[in-house]
Parts: sequence; C-alpha cells; structure tokens
Amino acid sequence: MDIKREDLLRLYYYLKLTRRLEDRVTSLYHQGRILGGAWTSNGTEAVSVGYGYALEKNDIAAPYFRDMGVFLIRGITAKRIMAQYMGKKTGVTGGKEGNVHIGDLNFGVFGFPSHLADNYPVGTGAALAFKIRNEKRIVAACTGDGGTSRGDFHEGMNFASARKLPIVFICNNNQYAYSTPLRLQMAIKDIAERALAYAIPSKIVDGNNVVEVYKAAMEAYDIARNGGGPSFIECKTMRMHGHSEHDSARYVPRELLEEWKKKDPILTMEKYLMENTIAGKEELDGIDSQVKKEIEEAEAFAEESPYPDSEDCLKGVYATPIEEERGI
Amino acid sequence: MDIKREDLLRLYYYLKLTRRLEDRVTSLYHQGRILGGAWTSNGTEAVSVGYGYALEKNDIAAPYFRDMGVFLIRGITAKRIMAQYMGKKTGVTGGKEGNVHIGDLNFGVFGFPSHLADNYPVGTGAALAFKIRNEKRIVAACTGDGGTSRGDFHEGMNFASARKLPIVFICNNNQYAYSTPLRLQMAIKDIAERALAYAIPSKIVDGNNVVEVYKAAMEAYDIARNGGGPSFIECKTMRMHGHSEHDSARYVPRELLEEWKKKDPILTMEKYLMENTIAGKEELDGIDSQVKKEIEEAEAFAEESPYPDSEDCLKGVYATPIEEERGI
Amino acid sequence: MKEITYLEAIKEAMDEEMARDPGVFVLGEDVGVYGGAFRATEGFYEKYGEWRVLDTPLSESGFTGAAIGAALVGMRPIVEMQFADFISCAFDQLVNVAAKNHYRWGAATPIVVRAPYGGNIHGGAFHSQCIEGFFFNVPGLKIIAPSTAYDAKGLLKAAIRDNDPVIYCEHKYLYRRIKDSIPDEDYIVPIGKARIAREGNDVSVITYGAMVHTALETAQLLEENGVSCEIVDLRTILPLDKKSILGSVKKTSKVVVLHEQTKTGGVGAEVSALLSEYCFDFLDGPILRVAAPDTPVPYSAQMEEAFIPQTKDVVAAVEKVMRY
Amino acid sequence: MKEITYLEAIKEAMDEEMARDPGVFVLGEDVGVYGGAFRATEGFYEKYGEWRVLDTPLSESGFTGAAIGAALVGMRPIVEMQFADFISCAFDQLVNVAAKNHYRWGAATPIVVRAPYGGNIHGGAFHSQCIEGFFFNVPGLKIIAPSTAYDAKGLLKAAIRDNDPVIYCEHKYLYRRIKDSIPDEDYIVPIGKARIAREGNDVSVITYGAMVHTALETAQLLEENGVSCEIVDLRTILPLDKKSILGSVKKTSKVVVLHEQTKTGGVGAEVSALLSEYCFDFLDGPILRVAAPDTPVPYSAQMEEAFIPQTKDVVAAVEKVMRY
Ligand SMILES: Cc1ncc(C[n+]2csc(CCOP(=O)(O)OP(=O)(O)O)c2C)c(N)n1
Ligand SMILES: Cc1ncc(C[n+]2csc(CCOP(=O)(O)OP(=O)(O)O)c2C)c(N)n1
Ligand SMILES: [Mg+2]
Ligand SMILES: [Mg+2]
Repeated sequence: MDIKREDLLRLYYYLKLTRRLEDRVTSLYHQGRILGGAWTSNGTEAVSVGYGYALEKNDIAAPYFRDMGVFLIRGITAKRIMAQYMGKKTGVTGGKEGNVHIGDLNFGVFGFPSHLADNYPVGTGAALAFKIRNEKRIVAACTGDGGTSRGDFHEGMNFASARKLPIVFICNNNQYAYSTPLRLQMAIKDIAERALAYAIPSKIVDGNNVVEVYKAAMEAYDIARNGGGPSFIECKTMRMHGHSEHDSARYVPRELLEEWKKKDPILTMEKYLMENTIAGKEELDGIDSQVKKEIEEAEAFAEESPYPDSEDCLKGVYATPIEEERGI
Repeated sequence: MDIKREDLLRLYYYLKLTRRLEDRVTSLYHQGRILGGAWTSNGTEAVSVGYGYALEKNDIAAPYFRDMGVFLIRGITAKRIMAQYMGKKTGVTGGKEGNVHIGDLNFGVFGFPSHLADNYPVGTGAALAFKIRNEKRIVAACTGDGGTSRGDFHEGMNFASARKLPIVFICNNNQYAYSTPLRLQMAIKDIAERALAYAIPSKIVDGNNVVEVYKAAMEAYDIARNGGGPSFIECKTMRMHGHSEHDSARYVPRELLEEWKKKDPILTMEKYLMENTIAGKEELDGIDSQVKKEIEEAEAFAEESPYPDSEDCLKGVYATPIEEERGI
Repeated sequence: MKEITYLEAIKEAMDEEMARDPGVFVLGEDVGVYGGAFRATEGFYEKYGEWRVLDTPLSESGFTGAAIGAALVGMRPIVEMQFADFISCAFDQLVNVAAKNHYRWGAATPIVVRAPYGGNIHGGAFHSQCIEGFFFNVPGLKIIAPSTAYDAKGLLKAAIRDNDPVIYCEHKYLYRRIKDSIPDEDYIVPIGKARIAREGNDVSVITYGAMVHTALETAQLLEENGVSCEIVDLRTILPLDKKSILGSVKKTSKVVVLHEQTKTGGVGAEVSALLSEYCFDFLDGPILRVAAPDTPVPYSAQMEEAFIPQTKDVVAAVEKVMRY
Repeated sequence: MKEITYLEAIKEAMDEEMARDPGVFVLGEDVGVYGGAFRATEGFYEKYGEWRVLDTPLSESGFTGAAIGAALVGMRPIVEMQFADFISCAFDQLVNVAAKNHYRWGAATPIVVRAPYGGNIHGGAFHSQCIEGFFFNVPGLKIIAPSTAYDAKGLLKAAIRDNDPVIYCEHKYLYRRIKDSIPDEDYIVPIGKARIAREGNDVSVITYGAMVHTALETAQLLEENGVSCEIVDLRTILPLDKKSILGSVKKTSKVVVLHEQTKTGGVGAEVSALLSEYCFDFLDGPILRVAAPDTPVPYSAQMEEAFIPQTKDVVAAVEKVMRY
C-alpha cells in the first residue's frame, strides 16, 4: 500500500498536534489551570492518529479516552478541546462534561462514556445501522488493554461477528490498566488472541509506528466496507505518563520506560520521513511551528472563553422535554 | 482412565433418574399440576450427570438450569425437587423459588440465578476462596451455548485464568438458545474456541456419551485440583424438547431431531454397558425399576406435602435482619 | 374500531411504526423466527426480514448498547427484553450511556426498551420483577407503563417517535387478559400525561400498570358503600405528571398510592413526597401506600398472592383514610 | 484516642478486620501494589500479600460475582469499586444474585461493596454519581453511608461482620476533609440505626453523607436567628431507621429532607412518604426536599455548584417551613 506524501505529512502533523496539545494540558494541569484531572495519550499517539486518519468522512469513530488524535483528525478543534479541559462554555460539551469525555455527531465521533469498552457494543450498533441501510460506512471502536476484560468487549465483538458487521475494533495495548499490568489482566500473550473467540481476523501492529497503524486500519476498513465483516487490531505500545497526570506511575519499571522512550512514535515518524527522504528537518520544523501556534491560539481562546452559566445545569437532560414538567 | 463398574452403573442410574424425573414433570406440567413452567434437560442428561458425578464431596457445583443430574447426584432428592416443582413447602426452596432455580449449600450446589452465565463469575469466586485458603477443592460451573455470549462468561473465564483458579467451566452446547441457533449466536465453529481468548485449555466431547463427559471432567478436575488452573469442556449435544415444555420447537428441523434421537444418551450408555458386558439387560431393568419407584414416591411425597404459608413470604430477606425494622 | 388485547396493541404499535418508518427495527432474543417469547413480534420476521427483526446473541448489554449506537446514527430501535428482569444486564448501557448522551454531549438516543414486567404468573424472583425502581432515580430516561390496550398502543407509538430513551414497562399479566376498542386511525398517547381512569370525589387512588384494574375493582366495591374513588392512572412514571397528581388530590384531599413494585423506594414514595411538598394544605389525612412488601417476588401461589397487592388491601387502605 | 480522617477510618476498619479474620480480603482494580485509586488500601499488599489484596482484571461484574461466590463458601470479601459510578457494571450480580440469594435459597452472602461516591470534585457525570438510588428499591441489600470518620470506621466494621450484602457509600469529598477522634479499642456502629447529629426543637433536617455537614452549617447559621434545627443523620439508608425518623419529627413537627442525590426517586421521597404515612398528625407544614435537580452531574464548577445543594438552599427551605 502506497501512502501519499501529503498524507504522511498530515499524519506527522497530527502526531505533533496531539502531543503538543496534551503536553500543554499537562503543564496547565500542574499549574492548576485545568478543571479536574488530565489524561493524555503520551507515547501512544500513533494509535489514535493512525486509526483516526484512515477513516473516511462519513465513518464513525467510537473512541476511548486516549484517542486525542481521533478527536483532532475528525475536526474537533484544539480550541474547543482546550476550552473543554478548562470547563469553559466554548468547550466541546459546553462545560457539561470535562477533559476527554468528548463526542460530537457533527464530526462522526461518538461520546466516550467512562465505562471502558461500553463503546464496543455502541459502535457495533452504528455498524448494524449501516448494514441495515446498506450504506458503505464503517465504524472504528477503540479501547485499552484493560477494557478488553469487560463483558461489553465480549458482547460487542460477538454480536459484530455473528452478523458480520462493518466495524473494526482497535485496542491500544499500552501494557497497563492504571497500575495493573497485563499479567494480572489476562493469561494470554497477545490481546489479539481474544479475537479468536469470535472468528474475527486480527492483526498485531507496532503501535508506535503511525504508518503501520494507518496501513493496518486502511486494510481492515476496506474489508469491513466491502462486506467482509469485523477485524481486530492490537496496537502494541507503552503508556509513558502515569494513568492520569496525578499518578507518578512508580509501579512501572524504569527500564521499561527507557526502552520505549527510544521507540517514541514521533521520533519514529521523523526518522521514517527523513530516511525515506519524504521530508527534511526544515519542513518538519515548519509543521511543528504551525502546531505550536495552533496550541497557543487554542490556549488563548480557551482562557478568554467564558464559563458556562450555572442555569445551564438544568438544560439538555432530554432531547424532547415534556412541557408539563416545567410547571413546578 | 479406568472407571469402576459400580461407578458406571451409578452413572446409568442417574441418567435414568434424571430422565424419568423430568419426563414425569413434563406429564404433570401438561396435566396442570406444576406451578409455572417446566424446563428439562431431555436428550442432554449426560452432560450434567457426567460432570456432576466426577465432583468430589467437598467440591462446588455452580450449575445452570439444565443440570438436573447435578442436583440429584449432589444429594438433592427427587422428592424435594418434585415438591419444588409443585411449589410446596417441602421443595428445595420451601416454595420461595420454583422449578430448576435450585441451590443448597449443604450439598455444595450454588443456586442457579436465571441470568445465564452469572454463575461463571460466582463459581470463579468460590475457586478463588479455595486458592486463598489453600484447599484442595474445585468448582465446576456450567452454562448453555447461548450463555457463552454473555459478558459474565467472559469476565468469569478471564479472571479465573488470570489467577489460575481451580475451576472447570462446562458448556452444554445443545445447539439452540431458546429458538436461536448457533449460527446467529456466534461466528465460531466450536464453542471451545472461546477458551482461546483466555489461554484456557479446552476439550470438545460427545455430550451424549456420559462416560466421555465423566472422563473429561475427571481429567480437568484433576488439573484444577493440582494447581493447573481452569479448563473448558464443550459438550456437544442436542436439546430434544422445546426450550420449555410450552414450546413445540417448530423452529428445529425435524431431521436434526431424528438424527440425534439415535444418539440418545441413555441408549448410548445402555449399548456401552451391554456391549462391554458390564451389565445385562436384566440388571439395567432392575435399576430402572428402582428409578421408577423413586419417582413415584417423589410424586406422592410432593402431592401430600403442604403448601407454604402465605406469611412465609415475608421471611428470609436478610440473613441478619435488623430488629428495629419490625417496629412498623 | 376493533377490539384487541393489550398484547395485540403492542404488536400493532410496532407493526405500524415499522411500516411507517424504515428506521424502526426490533432486536432481542428470539424476536425473529420465533416471534418473541410472548409472541409480540409474531410474523414480523416474515414481513420485515432478518435485518429489521434481529435475533441477537444472548447478551442484553451488547444488544442494548448496539441499539444505542444505531440510534445515534439515525435509527429508532426497539429492544425487547425477553423478561424485564434481564434488563439488569443492560443497566450500565441504559443508565450511563443512553440516559446521559444528550446531557453530556448533545446526542439524542431514540431507543425504546420493551420490558415485560410484573408478577401474578408464578414466575418467581427472576421472571416477575417490577423494574421501574432500578431506573426511577436516573434523569435522562423516560419510563412508561400502560394499563390498557388503548394506552399500550398509543404510548408505544409515542415512545418510538420520541427522541429520548424510553423504558416501556408492559405488564405480562395483562397481555391476554384485557381488551379495548381501538380506533382504526393512527393515534398516539402523549408521554408525560396521566389519565383519570375513573372520576370520583372522596379519595384519589394513584396507581399504574396492572394495579389500575385492582383500583377499579376497589372503586366499584366501595361505590356500594357510598365512597367515590378517583383513580389516577399515571401512565408515565418518569417524569411524573405532577399536574394531574396534584389536581386530583386538590379535589379529593385524601390519597392512597398503589403499586405492585415493592414499597421502599417505589414510585409511590415520590408521589407521596410530591403531595406533601406541593399540596400539603389540601391533605385531609395521611397518604397511605399499598405496595408489595420489601422482599423478592416469591414463587408459590400462596406467597405470591400475599405479596401482590389485592383488592381487599386497597379497600382497607381507602377505608382507613376515609375514617380520617 | 487519636484523630484520623474519614479515609483513614475506612482504611483502619479494613486493616483491623483483615488482621482479625483471615476470611476478610479485598479485591478490585488497583487495590494491590498501587494501594487503590484513593489510597484506601495503601500498604495492604505488603502486609497481607497478593491473595488477600487482589488486583483484578477490569471487570466489575466479574469480580463482584467472584466476591459473591467466595462469600458463599465462607469468605468475607470487600469489593472496591474504583468509583461508585462503575457499580453499574456489576448491577446484575448485586441485584439478582447477591440480594436474592438468601431469600431464594437460604444462602447468606456476606460481601461489602465499597462505593466511592458523590460530587463536588469536578468529576462530571461518571465520577460523581450518587448511586444509592440504583439499589434503594432492591430488598435484600443493605446500604450505608457514613458522614463522619467515627461512623465510617464503625459502620464499615459492622458491614464486614454482617451476613448480608452491604453497599458502603463512602463520600469522596469527605476523604481528607473531615477528621474525628476515634477510640483505640475495637468498636462498631450498628447497621440500621440513625444518629441525631445535632439536637434541636423547631425543625428536623433529615439527611446523610456529605450533606450532614451542609445541614450542620445550616443549623449553626439559623441558630443565630433563633431557629433550633435537629439533624438526623440516617447512616443506614436501606433499611431506613423509621423509629429515629419518626421520633425526631414527632418532636419538631417540621421537616426538611436533604440529599445530594437527584430529587426524583431519591431517598428523601421515601423519608417523606414514611412521615406522611405514619406521622401525619404531627406534621405542622409541608415536607420540603432539598436535593440535586434531576440531571446528570455537570462538570463545570459553575454548574456543579448549582447542582449540589448548598447551605443557602437548606437555609431557605428551613425558613420556608418555619414560616408555616
Ligand atoms: C468499567 C470501568 N471500570 C473502571 C474504570 C476506571 N478506570 C479508568 S481508566 C482505567 C484503566 C484503563 O486501562 P486500559 O483499558 O488499559 O486503558 P489505558 O488507560 O491503559 O489506556 C480504569 C480502571 C473505568 N473507566 N471503567
Ligand atoms: C441474561 C439472560 N437473558 C435471557 C434469559 C432468558 N432465557 C432463558 S433460557 C434462554 C436460552 C438459553 O440458551 P442456552 O444458553 O443455549 O441454554 P439452553 O436453554 O439451550 O440449555 C434465554 C434467552 C436468561 N435466562 N438470561
Ligand atoms: Mg492500558
Ligand atoms: Mg443451548
């Protein structure tokens, strides 16, 4: 599979945008300028950027909380995300929700419900709708390694495979679920083995290599789009920060982090682009400057944005409110 | 593995006892003498008899509703079961519960909660207790083919394997879940493939051959008892009645039933016993007479038993009731 | 006009909506070839095909989650729980995903979950539960519970057209036991509006579901004693129709709240609390509740009869408030 | 005597019970090496080893079910939900297995489920929920919710020794914010008994959890205006201590019910209904409820503050009933 130069550069751009956005959120968190906690995908950005970029406009993403790349790629701007993190009215959810609990149907992104793997059945349902309506759209649903232990992982995968639905399940295997290592999470060696239980074809990819993730996603999407049913992609990577920014992750062996630091997805991509003479250092620096500017603007936008009104709290519980209810 | 003659005859006895008990329940149901519905394991008795008989006294069974053989083998008498079916005070649950919703800790049988596969995690918990306390006891938990689609199947299997717990998971694959055929339930060919997702060793056995089921269970129990962790046994069989006795099962192809009728577990066992000259027709008839008598006595016992008192309805909600509550 | 049963009303509502709107489809266990455990979708498979009448794997969370996802991309799924009791397995998807989607990120989730609920059928603890209590404290859900064939049809149609997740509590005991004359034309019964099932002046009996019929029996018996009962059939449980509840009690000043659900934390508690809060000056006596005792549903006929509120219990309660 | 926080009280209770009884063990996500998301089991792993402080796979239904099974064979498991909100995933096991085991087939299920609940921590809809409403209509469960460090310890010990499934609602907001002097000796606080958190004569404020502190602030403020509030801290939510509730209101004749849980179908509705039913003649005015509005928990500080009942809201309610 050949990837256009332009696409490779966009992948690089989104890797950088994701990293810089989340790094900035981390700083702001430590400065006390974020409302609540901060979760980042640091070190694993290639997963969400890779599978997110492979989606077509009308497809649906059913993400989890380390999928910042997906949000950005689909069109949820850094501005809105930064405002979201600060609990502002201009945030993705107008202050109703926080941080990575983002969704926007205008961009084909399902909201992430905290409850891990809930989006596997939910994504399956969108794929079911596409199948019923005979539309050539697909769904990509993602969860973490820990999320694969949940019943909803099983029920979503099983339903999708029984009906051969157009969905691709992604797993960000960053080796830890909060403090829990894979060893206590499951007895199998590769999470891809879970897919055997559903006769779902699976692939293991280097989750730090955005090109690999992107290619695997493209192939799987293609199969799904053409009636071939679901696939499962395990992206092997490593969570480089704590579970959230308040967690120092002392339980992770330092050597493991050292080892994975060398495989950083951005470094990996820079090397790939330069070694294959797709882009030079200057061009990449140019992209980085653009990203920096975008993040600065996003922060300024968020800072200047107003907070929501307290009365907003009562709005939006129902899509079809019952008039009589307002009487009292 | 050699099986003692005495054990083979007991296996035969329990096959017969299960069949005759449930056949009688079926007749009584059609005469309107059963309270509520009637579910039988007709055609699949070798599963529960085989895995139930292989258990030792201190082991735990976490059964599902087509496990009549297990109830009987563990020591819950036909009398109490018949009374249970009639909603009598002398029934296994004193009239609080009905039909196959049976459990009795005196005999190491966990109650069956209707919600299929709930007993997979519950059984896993008992196995965890045995491991914590370093006891040489094991658990056998069972569900149907349909039950394997539930999240609790996944969560129970996964936890048991991550901790290498002494439990054996049994699946009564009778090819239908109510009216739903395997084809709509899952995309895999053998349910045993589900075990691959947990690195749990599995075995497929002829679920109509009680000797095979018994042997497979013995082997798996042995592994579990000696620290080898969980196993999964898929028993391939066929549900020969409707889902419950009100269901004519028109959705099952008649040829399929014809084919499986020839493989009836009782016929199979009789053939085995006679061809291997373990027992002659007369001896088997003798066993059958004994079974018949037992069922007749059970029915008489149940018929003569009193109904529960209506006030019993208020008793037993809590194991430690709160005295003050009684004030009002 | 034609006479149909409560069950037929449910069936007709789905059938008509499926014919009207290609986005409507049914999924659940055994709803396809078999036509559903209670036959509510009989013939649908033949009529609408296997992609609009879907037999699912045995996985309530999975297929409820799938319904939510389908709804998010424009479908109007109807989920059939085989028995309401199994909705417990889909609790997380309903409470945390469906109920909160719109508030959290502005996405409407138009699903209907049909929940065949209630006792009196010797089903025991797992085939008789009233499940409205599981969801009654969950903003974002709507809960409805028709007591007549007319309402069963009209409310189900309204639920299917509604843009919010609706739990539709259909009482199994009523399926084949009650009938109504139903108009030939399309109609809906609006969600959120109670119904005065019988007008009266002396006491309000506020109830819903199968207990409406118990209340009607009570009213008939008491009429002979000169007591005039007004019966309020809530129809929608969440959100409650406060106006109708308060309106009736402002007239009668005496109240009995009746439900089959167990007493503590039941819908009756909320009705009572609303009255004490907004209607206290009109109250002429204590607000009595007649409800199932706080136990699981027992199996044996004797215990089940003691468990489910009977006409005599309601008569006793009404007589008690009338003595006030 | 020593001063410890609410969180330390929880930790001590577990620690002492684990030391006392080898059947007690803890399981849940990250309770082991990490010591729990809120550090409630810090040091336990080192002290009791990996088989009594179990990091489980991410599967609430699985490990809650496992706790039930372990309890059935004689253990006394403590399940930690990382946040109470995730208890939704274990709903079926709790409601249909744990709650009904004893009634259905006579088997005691002594498990404790620790549920770190409540808002005021900018956690949004999935990290702030009050979950008592999910279980309040489920006979067979016990629900407790301490408001002080003293009770946190004594109630948790009682729960661990209790033979029934207990949902232990520990308010996250209180973890490090409140302290108590705790006796050095072993003690328990009995399940099923409310506590008069402050004596008073004019009005009863009935509440529990973090709101007890809001009520105490209210009482202090109103004392200056000459209003004497009695504060009833329910402590046990299911079953409710009816005697204490009725006792207080028989004395004061005026009531405000207060909780952080959303209003409709909350515990307050039941308290109100009990009063109207058993104490009507003593009531001297409407029973007002102060509670969160019927919405999911919003995230932004502005909205969350509007959502969670504040002292000023309780003051207003008390003043309103006092004007009656
Ligand atoms: C059902 C559920 N239980 C608990 C949590 C709390 N929680 C949030 S993230 C997390 C660990 C997730 O691990 P994993 O799935 O591997 O994703 P990662 O954070 O590593 O990307 C936990 C336990 C949750 N979100 N959902
Ligand atoms: C969680 C759950 N959903 C639905 C049901 C209703 N139900 C009872 S038995 C059954 C089919 C069971 O199929 P299977 O697991 O294959 O067992 P079998 O009856 O074939 O032995 C269904 C759907 C149930 N008991 N539990
Ligand atoms: Mg992870
Ligand atoms: Mg089956």
